[in-house]
Amino acid sequence: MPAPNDFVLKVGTVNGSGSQTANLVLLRALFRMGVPCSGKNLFPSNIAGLPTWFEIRAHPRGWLARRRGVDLLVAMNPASAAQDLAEVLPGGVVVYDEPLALAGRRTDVAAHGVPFGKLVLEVCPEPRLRRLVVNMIYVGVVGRLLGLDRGELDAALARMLRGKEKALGLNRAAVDLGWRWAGDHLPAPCPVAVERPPRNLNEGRILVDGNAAAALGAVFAGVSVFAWYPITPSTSLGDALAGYLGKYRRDPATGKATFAVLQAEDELAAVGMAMGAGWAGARAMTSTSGPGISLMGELLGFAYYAEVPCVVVDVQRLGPSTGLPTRTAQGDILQVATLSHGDTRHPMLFPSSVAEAFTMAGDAFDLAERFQTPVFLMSDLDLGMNLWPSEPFPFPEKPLDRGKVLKEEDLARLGKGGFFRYVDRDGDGIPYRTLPGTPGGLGSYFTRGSGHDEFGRYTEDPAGYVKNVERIARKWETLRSALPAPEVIRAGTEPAPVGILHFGTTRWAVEEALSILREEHGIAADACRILAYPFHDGVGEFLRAHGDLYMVEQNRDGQMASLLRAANPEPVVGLEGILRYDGFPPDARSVVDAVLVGRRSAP
Amino acid sequence: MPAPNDFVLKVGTVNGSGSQTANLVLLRALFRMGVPCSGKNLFPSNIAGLPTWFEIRAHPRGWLARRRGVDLLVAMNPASAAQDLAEVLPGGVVVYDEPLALAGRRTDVAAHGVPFGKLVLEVCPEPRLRRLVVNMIYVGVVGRLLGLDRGELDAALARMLRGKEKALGLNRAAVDLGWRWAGDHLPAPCPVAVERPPRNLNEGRILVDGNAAAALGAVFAGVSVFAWYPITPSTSLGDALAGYLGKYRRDPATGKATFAVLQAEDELAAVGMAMGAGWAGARAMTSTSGPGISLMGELLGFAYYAEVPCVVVDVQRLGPSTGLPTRTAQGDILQVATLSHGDTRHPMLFPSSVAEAFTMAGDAFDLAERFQTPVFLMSDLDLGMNLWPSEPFPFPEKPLDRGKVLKEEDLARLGKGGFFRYVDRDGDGIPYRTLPGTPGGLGSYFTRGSGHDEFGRYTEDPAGYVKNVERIARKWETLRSALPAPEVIRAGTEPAPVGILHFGTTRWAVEEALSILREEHGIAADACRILAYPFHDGVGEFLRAHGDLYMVEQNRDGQMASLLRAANPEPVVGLEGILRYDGFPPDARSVVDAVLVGRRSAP
Amino acid sequence: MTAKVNRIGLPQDAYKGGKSTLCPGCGHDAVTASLIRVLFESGVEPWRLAKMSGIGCSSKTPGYFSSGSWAFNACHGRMPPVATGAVVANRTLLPLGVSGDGDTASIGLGHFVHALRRNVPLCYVVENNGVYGLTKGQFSATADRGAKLRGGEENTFEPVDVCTLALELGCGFVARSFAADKRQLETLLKAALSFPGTSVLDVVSPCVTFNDHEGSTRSYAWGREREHPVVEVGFVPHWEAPEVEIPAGEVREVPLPDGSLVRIRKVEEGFDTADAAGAWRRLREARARGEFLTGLFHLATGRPTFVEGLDLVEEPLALLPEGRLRPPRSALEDALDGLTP
Amino acid sequence: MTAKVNRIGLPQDAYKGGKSTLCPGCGHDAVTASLIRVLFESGVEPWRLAKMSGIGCSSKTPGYFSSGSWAFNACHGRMPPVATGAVVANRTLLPLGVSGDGDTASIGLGHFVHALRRNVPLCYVVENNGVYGLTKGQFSATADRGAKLRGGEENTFEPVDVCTLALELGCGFVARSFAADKRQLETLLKAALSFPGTSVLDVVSPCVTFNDHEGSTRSYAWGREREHPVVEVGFVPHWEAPEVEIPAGEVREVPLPDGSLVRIRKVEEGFDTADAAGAWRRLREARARGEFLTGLFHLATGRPTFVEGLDLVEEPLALLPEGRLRPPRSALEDALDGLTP
Ligand SMILES: Cc1ncc(C[n+]2csc(CCOP(=O)(O)OP(=O)(O)O)c2C)c(N)n1
Ligand SMILES: Cc1ncc(C[n+]2csc(CCOP(=O)(O)OP(=O)(O)O)c2C)c(N)n1
Ligand code: SF4
Ligand code: SF4
Ligand SMILES: [Mg+2]
Ligand SMILES: [Mg+2]
Repeated sequence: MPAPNDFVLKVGTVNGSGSQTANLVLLRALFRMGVPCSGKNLFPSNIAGLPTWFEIRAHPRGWLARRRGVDLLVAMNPASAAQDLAEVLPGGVVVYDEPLALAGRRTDVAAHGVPFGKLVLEVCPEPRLRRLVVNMIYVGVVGRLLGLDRGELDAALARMLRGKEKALGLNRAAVDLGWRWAGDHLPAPCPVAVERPPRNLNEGRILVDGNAAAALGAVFAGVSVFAWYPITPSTSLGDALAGYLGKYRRDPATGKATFAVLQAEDELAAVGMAMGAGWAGARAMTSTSGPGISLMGELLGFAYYAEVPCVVVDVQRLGPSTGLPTRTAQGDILQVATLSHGDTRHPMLFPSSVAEAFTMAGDAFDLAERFQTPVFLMSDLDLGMNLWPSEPFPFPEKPLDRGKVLKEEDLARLGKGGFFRYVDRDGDGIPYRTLPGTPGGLGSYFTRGSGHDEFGRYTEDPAGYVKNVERIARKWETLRSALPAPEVIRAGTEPAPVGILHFGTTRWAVEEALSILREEHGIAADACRILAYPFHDGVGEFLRAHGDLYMVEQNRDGQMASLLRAANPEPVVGLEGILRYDGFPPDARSVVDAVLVGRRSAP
Repeated sequence: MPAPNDFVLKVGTVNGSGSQTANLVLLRALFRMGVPCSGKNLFPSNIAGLPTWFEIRAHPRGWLARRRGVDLLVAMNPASAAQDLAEVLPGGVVVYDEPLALAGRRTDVAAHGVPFGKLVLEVCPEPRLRRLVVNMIYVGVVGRLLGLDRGELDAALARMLRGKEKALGLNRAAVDLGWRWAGDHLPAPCPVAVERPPRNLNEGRILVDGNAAAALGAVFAGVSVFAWYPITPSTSLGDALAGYLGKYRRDPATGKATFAVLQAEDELAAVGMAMGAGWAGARAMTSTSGPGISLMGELLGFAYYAEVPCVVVDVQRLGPSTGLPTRTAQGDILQVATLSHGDTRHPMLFPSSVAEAFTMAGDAFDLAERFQTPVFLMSDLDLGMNLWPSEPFPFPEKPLDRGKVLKEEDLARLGKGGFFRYVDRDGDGIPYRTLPGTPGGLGSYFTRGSGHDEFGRYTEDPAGYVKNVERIARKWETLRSALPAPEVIRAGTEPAPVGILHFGTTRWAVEEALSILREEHGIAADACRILAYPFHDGVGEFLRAHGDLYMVEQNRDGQMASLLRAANPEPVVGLEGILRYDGFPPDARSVVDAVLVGRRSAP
Repeated sequence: MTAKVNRIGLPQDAYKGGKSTLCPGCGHDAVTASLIRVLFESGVEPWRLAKMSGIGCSSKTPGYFSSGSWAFNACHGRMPPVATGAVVANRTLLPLGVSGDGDTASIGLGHFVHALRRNVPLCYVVENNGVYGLTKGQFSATADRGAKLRGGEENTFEPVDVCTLALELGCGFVARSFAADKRQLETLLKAALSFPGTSVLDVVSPCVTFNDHEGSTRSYAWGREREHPVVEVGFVPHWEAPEVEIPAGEVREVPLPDGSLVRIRKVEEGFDTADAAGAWRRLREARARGEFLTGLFHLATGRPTFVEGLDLVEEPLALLPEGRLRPPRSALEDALDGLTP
Repeated sequence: MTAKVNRIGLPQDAYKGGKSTLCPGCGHDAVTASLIRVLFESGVEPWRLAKMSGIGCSSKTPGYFSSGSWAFNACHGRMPPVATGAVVANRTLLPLGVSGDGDTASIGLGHFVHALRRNVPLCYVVENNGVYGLTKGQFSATADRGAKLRGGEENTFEPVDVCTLALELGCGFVARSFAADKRQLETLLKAALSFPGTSVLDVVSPCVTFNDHEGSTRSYAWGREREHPVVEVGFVPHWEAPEVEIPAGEVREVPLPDGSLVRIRKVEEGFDTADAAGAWRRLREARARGEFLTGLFHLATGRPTFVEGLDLVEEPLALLPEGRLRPPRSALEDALDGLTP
């Protein structure tokens, strides 16, 4: 029997059956009670009819990783019921739609059939709506079983359906019916249970998905041109961005937009528009996922070489090619690092949390404009499309860094011949730029992807060409020093025997694994979270300080480890990959198991 | 004074002035005399008017690398004359167009002005042709100076203009005029001189560019669909291929084509057509250069994952983005290795010579069909567009390897349910395929870039998905073992203190450097030439056997070294990059100098 | 009782595929159902049919019919080049492209146009719902100006009109139909499959989930209310076709190279399927007025196909044996001789 | 003696650029020369002009005029989206796209079409020579059927016709000219630069190195022999324009939003620049007959531009200060409140 507030609740339904609202009501009610929790949507790549799942994990210590094994299952889908049942842990509880007849299929779980089909007739006269309303009945059943606070449940529902009074009434009745039915028919207490913690652990916190968080980050970083082409799982970033921009970025006086959202004809056009806008001086961004990244290669190589700022959000999904668009991965890292032919390199930021999605989206714009280069925010489906609790995002206090832009008066001061586009005046590899349209007749320059020298002139002269690409390499080093250091968690004052590297959303499994290793296995491990590429020196230090090293990542080919090996002129010794590439977010136990195996097989 | 037959002859002219034929006559005459030699064209990215150069290097030992410093300069272009003059070695000879007035500009060279403008009036009454005919006059002058055999000169000219009798007469007269003028006006003997070697070192050999060689290789490998979009420096591969196919691949009976050449609307279409053709069972190929590779990413990721065979020739050129289209580089390696998002990997072959361009083009088809994956032939501009001497290409004796294709009768034997597209029947990771159109109703399957299992069915099931991508990873290991071992040159029986790694056309500078290191510096060095990626175990062995390691490559970012570090779970210790990225082929002295610096700074 | 079989002895079930995973009621499923019947009735050999598609709900449908055929579900927008390569490699294949309006008119537009320009042998069906169904209902490039999304957003751009664009590119078979107009759709499909070059069939195929509301110009209701066939089309397969008669009066009879016959009867006075420019004008006027014309808009035979232009051997290139692919030793010798200075 | 200056006080030299590196006699150089004069005479502020191009000999030409303007020489075929982004970021820019037939009609076709569909403010000049000049003379997608390369190879495909395609996409300014017809070209360029949305000017611009021989349909000789202007166009800039008069008889006067005036006088009986469908039919017939029509084929104002449709603030987005880009703290609080369950 799990401890209170420590469980996984899984709902298995049919895609398109409208269960999302119901599941969110459960999650939000739990959240409102002050129980640390988060929710993951596991959905198919179709619009309606295939199995879909929602998982809520609660844990008193606020672990955010996915956890294997289900404590409380709500089984609504005949197509997945058998498989869903198999995932329930011994001692777990199952609530199922009566016709599924799951009772007795496993003796080690308590399975309760609910006559949803009959019940819904009681509350919902309109046949068209029944499919939806059924979901609210299981909310009531589960709420009662878990011991959710009825007031919080109602409040969560009311808040979700704010402004839709008719729907609210109907849904509330359904919840109530489920609640009552459970009270009448189900044994109490339930082994899976919620208790209101002495202190509301969610006080002041928010619940948000990473796509919305990144969108908000961009809005508060002043994004002014967003060009995109829809692709799962980045689409909801575009939607959220358009929504927030419409709300917060209209001129108060005129109601006119201080932004433009451009739906392009494809990803080549999307990034081309962002580049055109970045070149002209807008804070420009595009967002996409793997296939889009592959299509953007040529243009982003141009942006690297001609030094055009723009932000690219890659919400990564699983697999080569189309792969599984609704499954998560961290598999575009190698592709992005050297995206485009020739000697091209791109910086990446790896947000692990919705808060970092917000802040790093902002940082990405500052970096892009400061370093005049595309900057990639490497999110993933797990971060982007799932709901994560967070401290509220801090209002960005730092002014926008618009980089080295010469204005009309600067140009006048420098005089004729005082400005050349690619000269390294400051020794940091970063040249100055001007914006098209700057009057005065002094700032114009020619932007090209063909060979050019520091004056921006076309050249085939080896010396002029080489000087310029070497400056760009120098700029890369300046950039490296501007990127965040890794976040290192130390087990003690001395380096621990085990060192675990990770990045992005892999963080949550690793942090939980650290505590399991320590508490259950007495193994002290340090962790190093990579926040950005090119790698900060701190990453190399961590590598050198540890003998037994693991890199946890969500891809088959150990991409981050490859990049680390490739980047390090000093050899990387004994780096073992802990790889997950089935499309589901990693869990702590898998990390622990892999470390234990590694320890055993270590010489 | 250079030894006989050991010199660099450089001709500086204006692009579009028609000097190419003249330069080839010189090269071919030299070749016919039995002197080992090769020619490099250094040309601008425009059609007419910019400076262009032709370099002939002769060396008794047949060194093929570019060599710095010019022994005999022909200066025809005012725009580059000063720079050209500066490259002449002390003691060198200069032949210049009189108006350039180079005499006396350097006291350490012998400069001879030739009144080309006046001379051409004598032989060429037609003003329109004079610009062209002038070039043949310098052929005569240089021929006489160098001591070329007049008979061979005339024979080379005659062979080049075979069938164009009128042009031949005119050109022969021009050569003759230059020859006589030089006899009358220039001092003899010339310090830069040719001697007919006792044995014709070019007996039976050919002179060809790598693009034509690869095209021939493809023709004799049975290429049947070639789809392309023009791009320098791969265009001449398409032209050569179309020419050879038209000549050798028409049905003797009907005159109909056993091939198709498709000029696509862009590179995405070109590779898409090749993939469609490869899928349908043709031997399909595309060729391109960097920008095209970047555009092909998404589709080639599809081909990797859906296992569609095709051959991609990448004739590499310099720089990120458009860069310098007429300068050579080895800069697409990192991009190609993981081209496309997700866990995608591609095999590459690295031809160093025209002979390998021929054989590896053939191997590429066998590998593509055997392993059902895109295979990249990584050529470069230096190999593809310059003229290299070679032993004649061997007729391929090995039958074509069409891979695991089940025919109607195989399917009938296996029966219903006996064939599934992605099942690993043989344990080598390579599945069986069938060709669309196979009658009998048993072989059809669904080709998709979305998640699929071993049966070729769409799946979102983690286990089925993972099983399939792990099989593909296994196939990669089978592929590795089918790829050629590195070619190792050993200084002695024990590993030498220095180990030099290289690949592709870098070979020629390295092999020459080995002998300079040994003969001039007493340094024994071993060399390891990488022929393919994924790396053969032999590469790792070489790394382990040597402490002082160098990787010579033609890019800024040390791409092959990165790949090697990334690929090697064992650390790569002390690998120093010797990098050239100014667009000119590397020379042996630069390699030697870098090794000497490395030796000095080694601990 | 044995099932009814077709000309080549196959029952209709032989043309079925996997179970559809589209939304119940999706127009694309109706097109799939029609395809199954048409392939059956036309007696197409399943193994000759190459089902080509891109990405989208529409592009998934090749999974739902004729499972005895090979299928290539390519990248988004890239179906035309893949189909081109396939039919060049094996000219005996019968490529059927099924694509969506986003796949064809947004990301894939350039390839679509170039396939038309080349006249690639390809029956190209656009399941046109005016939105990106699979990515949840954004406007596609074929959305009409003034059309509204469920949330009320209005499209302010002119549509890419697949049919007038096909006319622009000289396509010889240009038609439009409606997923709910089974009879017309199936006749047009049969004719399109028999057409030797590129045939374009733009099918208004409502997306019940994202674009079937009021304000949509691709809903079932919109289509049912407004459908106006400009011609009535009949198709006589080659094994039933009579000797060709001279077209007379209201009926135009056009023989196709495979021996089948298309019979076109005017419904709208003055509409001439032989006159591309007339069709172009009429379709643009219709669009401006919010009319929904269907039928065969243009039919012109005689233009050589892309494959015909390649002067290939008769056998599929894909099946040529080594002896016909690798030239003899003497050829290499000849080539090498040419490379001897 | 001081040089003549234009309306904004600049001499013609201010509109020059670097030295051309094209082949002597290339049609593109003639277009460049015309552009220099037109920009000078129109009094364009160089810093407002954004020179946009792709890749090709034609796309290099922005290096050869108006060096006081910014230029973006994008990747092959990708100019339209880059120009779109730029003009959205700064709506006060005057984007002039210079592209080639390969850049526009082969690799860039999809973007070209979508720019037209959106009506992006962009003067789009296609320097059309029927070949890929820079890669040494392969046929491009605009090559006419039956045209021959120097080596005798014949093109077997229908061309992509930039003008009829622009009509198809609803473009309001569709014209064709000839690099050697300086007077017409310059008038059309002035009008095109004043047009508020996308204006398309297809200029037959011979490639003297690869496509100026007999058998070419883009040679100087071919053009000179056949050029047939269907209308005569006059342009009255806004600072000279009289009050608008009602079009009458043979002359159509069309005022542009900037106050300038386009005067169109029919040369060919019955040619109506207001009738897109008529122009489409006439151009197709002309193509079939090997005629070379030039002039302004279609002019229609009133369609809102892409930028107008975005409902932007008046100031360039690119120049908005931080205070207008970052919403206030209260906005974040509001957003966070929405995220509190
Ligand atoms: C390169 C790429 N970009 C974007 C996507 C995402 N995507 C999938 S389907 C689709 C649109 C499909 O629209 P349409 O062709 O109209 O098909 P429908 O679903 O409406 O039938 C998009 C944008 C993708 N799969 N690949
Ligand atoms: C992605 C890519 N593919 C191919 C090329 C090679 N390329 C350069 S210019 C050109 C064609 C240009 O033709 P066009 O636009 O007609 O210009 P022109 O030279 O005829 O003026 C091509 C194919 C390239 N630069 N980039
Ligand atoms: S989303 Fe629309 S197009 Fe896609 S399956 Fe559902 S109804 Fe059909
Ligand atoms: S190759 Fe042709 S298009 Fe290019 S510069 Fe020369 S003449 Fe002009
Ligand atoms: Mg659609
Ligand atoms: Mg051209």
